[in-house]
Amino acid sequence: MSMQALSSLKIVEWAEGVPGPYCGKLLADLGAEVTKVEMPGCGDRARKRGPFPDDIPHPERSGTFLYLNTNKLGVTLDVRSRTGAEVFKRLIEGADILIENHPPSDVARLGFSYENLKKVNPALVMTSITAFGQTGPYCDYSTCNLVSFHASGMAYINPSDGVDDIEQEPPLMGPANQGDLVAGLTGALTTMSAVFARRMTGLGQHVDLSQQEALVSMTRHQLGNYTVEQFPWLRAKEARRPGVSEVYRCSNGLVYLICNDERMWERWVEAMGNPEWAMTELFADRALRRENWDAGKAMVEEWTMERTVEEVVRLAEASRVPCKAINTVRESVHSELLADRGHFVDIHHGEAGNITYPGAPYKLSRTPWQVNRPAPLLGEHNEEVYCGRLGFTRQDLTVMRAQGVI
Amino acid sequence: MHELPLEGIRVADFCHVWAGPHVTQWLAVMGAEVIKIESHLRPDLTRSFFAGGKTLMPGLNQSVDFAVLNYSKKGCTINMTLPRGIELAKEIISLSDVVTENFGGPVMDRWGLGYPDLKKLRGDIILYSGSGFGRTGPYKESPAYAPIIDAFAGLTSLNGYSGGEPCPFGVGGWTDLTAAQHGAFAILAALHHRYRTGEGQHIDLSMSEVDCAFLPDAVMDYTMNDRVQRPQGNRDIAMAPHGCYRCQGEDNWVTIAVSTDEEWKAFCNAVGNPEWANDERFRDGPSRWRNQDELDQLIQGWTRNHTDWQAAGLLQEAGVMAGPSLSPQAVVQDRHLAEREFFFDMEHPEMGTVRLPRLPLNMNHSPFGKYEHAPSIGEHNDYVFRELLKMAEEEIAQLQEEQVIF
Amino acid sequence: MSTQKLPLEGVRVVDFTAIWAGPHVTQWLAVMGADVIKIESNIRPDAERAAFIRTTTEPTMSAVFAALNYAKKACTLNMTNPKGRDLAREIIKVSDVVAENFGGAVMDRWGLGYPELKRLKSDIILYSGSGFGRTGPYSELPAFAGIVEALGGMCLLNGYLGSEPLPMATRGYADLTSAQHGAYAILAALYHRSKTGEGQHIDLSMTEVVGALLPEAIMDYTMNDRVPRPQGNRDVAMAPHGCYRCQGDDEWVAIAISNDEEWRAFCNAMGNPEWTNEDRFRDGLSRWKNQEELDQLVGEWTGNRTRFEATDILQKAGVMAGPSLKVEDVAHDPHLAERGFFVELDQPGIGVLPMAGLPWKVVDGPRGDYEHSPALGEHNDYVFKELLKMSDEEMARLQEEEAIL
Amino acid sequence: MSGQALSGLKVVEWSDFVSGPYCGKLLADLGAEVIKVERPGTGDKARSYGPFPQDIPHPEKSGLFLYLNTNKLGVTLDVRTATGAQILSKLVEQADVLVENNPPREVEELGFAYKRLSEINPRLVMASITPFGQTGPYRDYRSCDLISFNASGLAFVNPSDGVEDPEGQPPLKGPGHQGDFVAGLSGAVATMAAVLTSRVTGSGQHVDVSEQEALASIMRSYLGLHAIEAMTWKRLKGSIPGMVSDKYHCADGMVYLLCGQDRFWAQWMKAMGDPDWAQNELFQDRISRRENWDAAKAMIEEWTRERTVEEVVRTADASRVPCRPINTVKALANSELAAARDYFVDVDHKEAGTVKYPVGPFKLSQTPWRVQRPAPLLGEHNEEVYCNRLGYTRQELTVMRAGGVI
Repeated sequence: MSMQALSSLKIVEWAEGVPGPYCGKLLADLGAEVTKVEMPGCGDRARKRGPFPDDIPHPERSGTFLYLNTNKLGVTLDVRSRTGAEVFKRLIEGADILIENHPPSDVARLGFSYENLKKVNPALVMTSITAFGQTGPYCDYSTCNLVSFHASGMAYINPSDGVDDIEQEPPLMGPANQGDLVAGLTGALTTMSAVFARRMTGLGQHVDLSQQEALVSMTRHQLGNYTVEQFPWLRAKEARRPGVSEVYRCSNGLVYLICNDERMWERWVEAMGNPEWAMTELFADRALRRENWDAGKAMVEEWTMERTVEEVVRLAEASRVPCKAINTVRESVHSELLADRGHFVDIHHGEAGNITYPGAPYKLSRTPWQVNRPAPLLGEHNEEVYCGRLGFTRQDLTVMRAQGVI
Repeated sequence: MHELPLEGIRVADFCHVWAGPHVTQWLAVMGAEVIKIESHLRPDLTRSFFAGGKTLMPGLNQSVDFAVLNYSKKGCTINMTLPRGIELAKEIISLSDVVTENFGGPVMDRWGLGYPDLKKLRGDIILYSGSGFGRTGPYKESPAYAPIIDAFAGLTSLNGYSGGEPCPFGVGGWTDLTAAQHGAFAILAALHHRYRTGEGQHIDLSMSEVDCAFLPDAVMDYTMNDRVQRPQGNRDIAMAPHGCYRCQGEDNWVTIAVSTDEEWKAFCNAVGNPEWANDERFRDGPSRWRNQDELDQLIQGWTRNHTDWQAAGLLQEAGVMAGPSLSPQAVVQDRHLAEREFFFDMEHPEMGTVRLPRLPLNMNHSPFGKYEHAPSIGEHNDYVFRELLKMAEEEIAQLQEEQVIF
Repeated sequence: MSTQKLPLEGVRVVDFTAIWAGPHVTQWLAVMGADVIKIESNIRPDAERAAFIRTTTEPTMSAVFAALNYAKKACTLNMTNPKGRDLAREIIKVSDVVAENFGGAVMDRWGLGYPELKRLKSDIILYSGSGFGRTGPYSELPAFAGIVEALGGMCLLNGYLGSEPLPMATRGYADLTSAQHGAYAILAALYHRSKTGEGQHIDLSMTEVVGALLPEAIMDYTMNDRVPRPQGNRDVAMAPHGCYRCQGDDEWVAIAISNDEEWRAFCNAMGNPEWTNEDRFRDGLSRWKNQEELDQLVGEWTGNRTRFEATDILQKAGVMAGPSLKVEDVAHDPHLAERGFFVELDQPGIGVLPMAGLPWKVVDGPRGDYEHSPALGEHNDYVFKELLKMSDEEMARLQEEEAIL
Repeated sequence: MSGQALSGLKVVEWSDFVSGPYCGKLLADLGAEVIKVERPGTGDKARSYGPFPQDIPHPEKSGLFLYLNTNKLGVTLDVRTATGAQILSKLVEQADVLVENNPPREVEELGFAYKRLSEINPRLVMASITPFGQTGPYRDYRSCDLISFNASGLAFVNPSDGVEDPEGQPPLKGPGHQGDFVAGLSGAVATMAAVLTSRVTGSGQHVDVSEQEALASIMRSYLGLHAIEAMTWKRLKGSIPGMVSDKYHCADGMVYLLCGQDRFWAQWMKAMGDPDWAQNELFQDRISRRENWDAAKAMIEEWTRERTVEEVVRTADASRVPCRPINTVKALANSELAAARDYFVDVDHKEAGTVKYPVGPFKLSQTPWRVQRPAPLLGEHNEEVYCNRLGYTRQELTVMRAGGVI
């Protein structure tokens, strides 16, 4: 196992669902030793969520869980029991980082506030990924991907297109777990910054990540335009998409095509064979085009409808106009591109068998992303961690198990 | 005052538009000295973006998009089309730790600034390359436009209302920003590795892979079960109710998610319809899930008579996940974000006082990081050429003459 | 009401069993309504009829016998006499189950092995209970509970921490647990017969029953090659988990705490004495590791209360606790009384006495057939006249020939 | 499958730990189809109790659980949820027998009182195995093996021998979980009786098994002696009538030998070579022998101490005096007896591997005891039972899993 970028970091992940675990995954996949603490019995709630092979639910076969927990050590621990709390503190003593995503009040009640934990380990970086952060009037609100996504303004401006009467439709949550994953990603980022700060001060920090903020900052462009230009973001279609980037129907599917600056427009018109309509005053410049775009789009689509997705994409790319087919996951998994990049990796898991997983979206030339172990079985590393590292005896182990502590 | 994590780290930043600048945005706020390299020949595209707000044609230094993506950076202008310009860039790079770029193709190679060349300039250099489809593979020359990538990678096919058409993601530049944060994280990991080993490396990030990383459940449902998922709107694979409901007022919405029978009972009591809990159709999770349409009807009947905040407050009181669906403008007014100082006023030489969102970076319960206004084009030429490269007045004048510094 | 029908009504059992392990099998069958015909003779009565502890005037009746043979019928057959064995065959022909627990292959020697029985009645069910099984090296050896408990490993597990092996004081523990396994196997065989018409031979080994009741120890050995030792009243995880002295003469209360919540409840119930806050008892693992001290302190608390006070206080607090009852306490336990566990039997020669019933209770269902235990040969008339339809002369002759004896 | 005594009998085991599961095991090992219902997550409590291979706790590797649950189908179900309750009802509807060992009050509160279940399925035999039964003042007492064993009088008269000062020692519970086993056993007998009845009458019954009674009935001879001879017992050494020490030390171990009774006494004295002391008046009949037993035992032990266990046993066997070595389970497992009787069978289990299990303690010539399948993994047969038998779809399975119902 070649040295990895984060090999020296020891992390305790007391988190479940998506945000915390994705944060932990990002660190683990680059070599950090992440010890995942799960509730005895049910474990991480992601274990309950599909997809499952053949749709037969099984705690060790949740696609979501398998993906989010690669490269981690897994232990079970009921931190609410007194023994559990003691064991937890011993884990913290030896850790560089604690990732947690529990309601601040719960954390405090259990005695794991940063103030307490830093007494145990002053160098500890504690990253708390919560719905609305550690402070503020909503800090104890409970949330899920849906609520956070909508609380960020993103659902409001989604979707951009493809709906006829947007105002009749409610604001729209992004697909899958976008909101949770962004929170986890931002958590990894802010965690690393605390790791650097610690290099200088030798002291840990409490990273307070609000999922709402993580998501809100994804709309920084809209926010800026509102705060600075008082440009109100309405859900009315016409009010929304500057430029003429659109979905176009082709004879056998949909493409997405962008031609929002002059040069692209010219190249695109040329690619379409300089149709007369395009030469008219209505489309002379960007501002005009936007005003008259309904007409414009109709014309373009008339043209694309006569052609296949492949043709349109080829023609567009030939004239350096950004354009791609609107793919399903299947096409993207089988795309020449991702195959060529070796993006998808097959991982063998004791319970789930061989499955193809998405890899990392980046390649580090010297310290590659790698899968050293699949997601842990529930409590798989209890013995390794509790006996091997914390020095408990196996008898302690059996007692703690029977007491439901692990 | 905290010491900033990346103090002492210098970044030579060739990034432009969205995906790149957001990477260095994070580095800058974390304290790195980010030197943005543009020129009047090739200013960052976002300098000419406009949202359709009050200033229709903003000057190069007045673009909001640029302002929210480039604060805390320094700007200098170098004409990279001239050999001498490339020389200057090399001099800056040899004084830097990280080089970042997100060109539509191997521009760096053409300039003789590929990773092998950079390594010669500085053995431990870290080069970050962000692109739509990766620096290797068949599309390595394709320009990166988020919506195109989303279409290609399958994100678009999953975004939308159930049964409806796929909707391009309304959050302009969504994938630019998620990719950027993955990029920033990878850079921090590489820096961590460099601190321990003195080794630099090349980071090659592909935005299309970022999409896959964010669609693991859909991807694995396909790789495990050969199933192609479709848009599910605001619905969840298990929770019901789980949706966004219309409230009093114009285009006001509240989201509600119920995950257990207990929460359901709490919900029914909170909305003053305890009898719903005994309704056969809704008595338990699966029944509710099966009868979501009727359920959503009923709930909307209730939300209709409340404002989004009333509804959210009422339900959160009862321990039910709920929150308003905020528009960007509502986000700006949100009292919670206000209390957490998520928006800050920044003096901008040409735009005056602008209120911008900061990054979701909080340490020990307070906002954290370096926040300075985005640089006007070439604003820090003096600093860069005189202080950093120790060039004499005449030399600088000479280079300006020759349009090398331009 | 149909549910009042006893499950084994119409099932006849020829019962050659004696002492404890056998009779307790047929006792279950009898109470469940089977017509159990106990076969003895004056030359070979059930040894327990003469159990040494006795105040009864009745020579062939003892408390122990009475506790193990109620609801059965008894007849006397001299099995050493060919005619006696023929009579047995006659009875078997009109029966469904034959039960025996001889120390060896006695039935075979009598020509009443399973093959012969099958010929007499093809769907017959033969139950053979023995200490070591009807096959294998010890098939001819006599067995007693203590012996099989020793052999089966129970002695070496029963006892206080580090103590010597302690045979289970409850004489016949292995007898009675084996008997119930036997009764169960017979019911299963009857069920099979009711579906297929097939009978069969049941060969039960008491030694194996002991093993069946010690799976943790056996699996620990087969998995870890470890030989577990006596653990006294301790549990592998609970602490406190023990039996504590109370006020009064040799009176005790058993207490078990399985988690922190119960511990808190326990401490509150005791009025939170100082020591309950000590670190060594702070959490489950610590408590388990410091059991000696813990037991000491708990004992001090129970010492000032009667076992019933202690039980009451703790159960009210939701803590597992109960008095350690003496035999006479059990006999007068209000709970057992209210549930009608004891049945009043009018035992000729002894009088009306409350006998321990069987732990077989059907809600709103039949109470079971509880009749007094039979005197030796009490039902000869029923068996020979009613069942075998013999004339008085015939019967007289057979008595003469000492076939009926 | 066919040819087993109880094949065709459908049993639902809603039981935890030892008593109910042993009852279920007795039925399953003879061919009944036993569907074991475990709570999702932790499952049966026995899974948390050892022994575990190498003492590493693992929910699928508990020796106690593996032994107690051979031949059963395993499903997970939270009967406290509305859906869970519905499903249990469905299972009961199709079953001949329900074996449960839950607190009576809980069973009623959950709506599973026999009254209600018999409306769903009039043929149902419901066996309730609880510490103190369904009625009486102690019915709601919380209990475990220790409590029940003590409540039955067994602990008080245990041990018989080997303790110097019994009064100084507390009453003693039996090894392992004797109380729970005896209760489960009594439950199996009573259950079969009810099954036979319902075959005739077509209607079921509620079997009420009290562990206290099951154990007290083991005390029947004591209770008889108390009732008839008004005997009471003290724990003073030798004060328990009928209790004499039959344990003898040999040169290399101990034997248990019975020679008190007349028929054995003569044989044994002969075997020892008719020692003079044996002629003594003190030992002429069993009554006097019993009074002077300590003396007798001392003399006999003098003889046995000079011989090995093996010699003593051989001598005893030769003279048909009951005698066996006092064995460890190890000695039992390795005994020629166990081998000759095939008392141990290798069972292969997916998680625990191949381990030796004790077989049923009786052999049925026509319908042998058999291991059709090892103990179920937690929820192993959810799909088989819920989809194939109850007709739920896999999607509903997924929803129920996510909802924590299964």
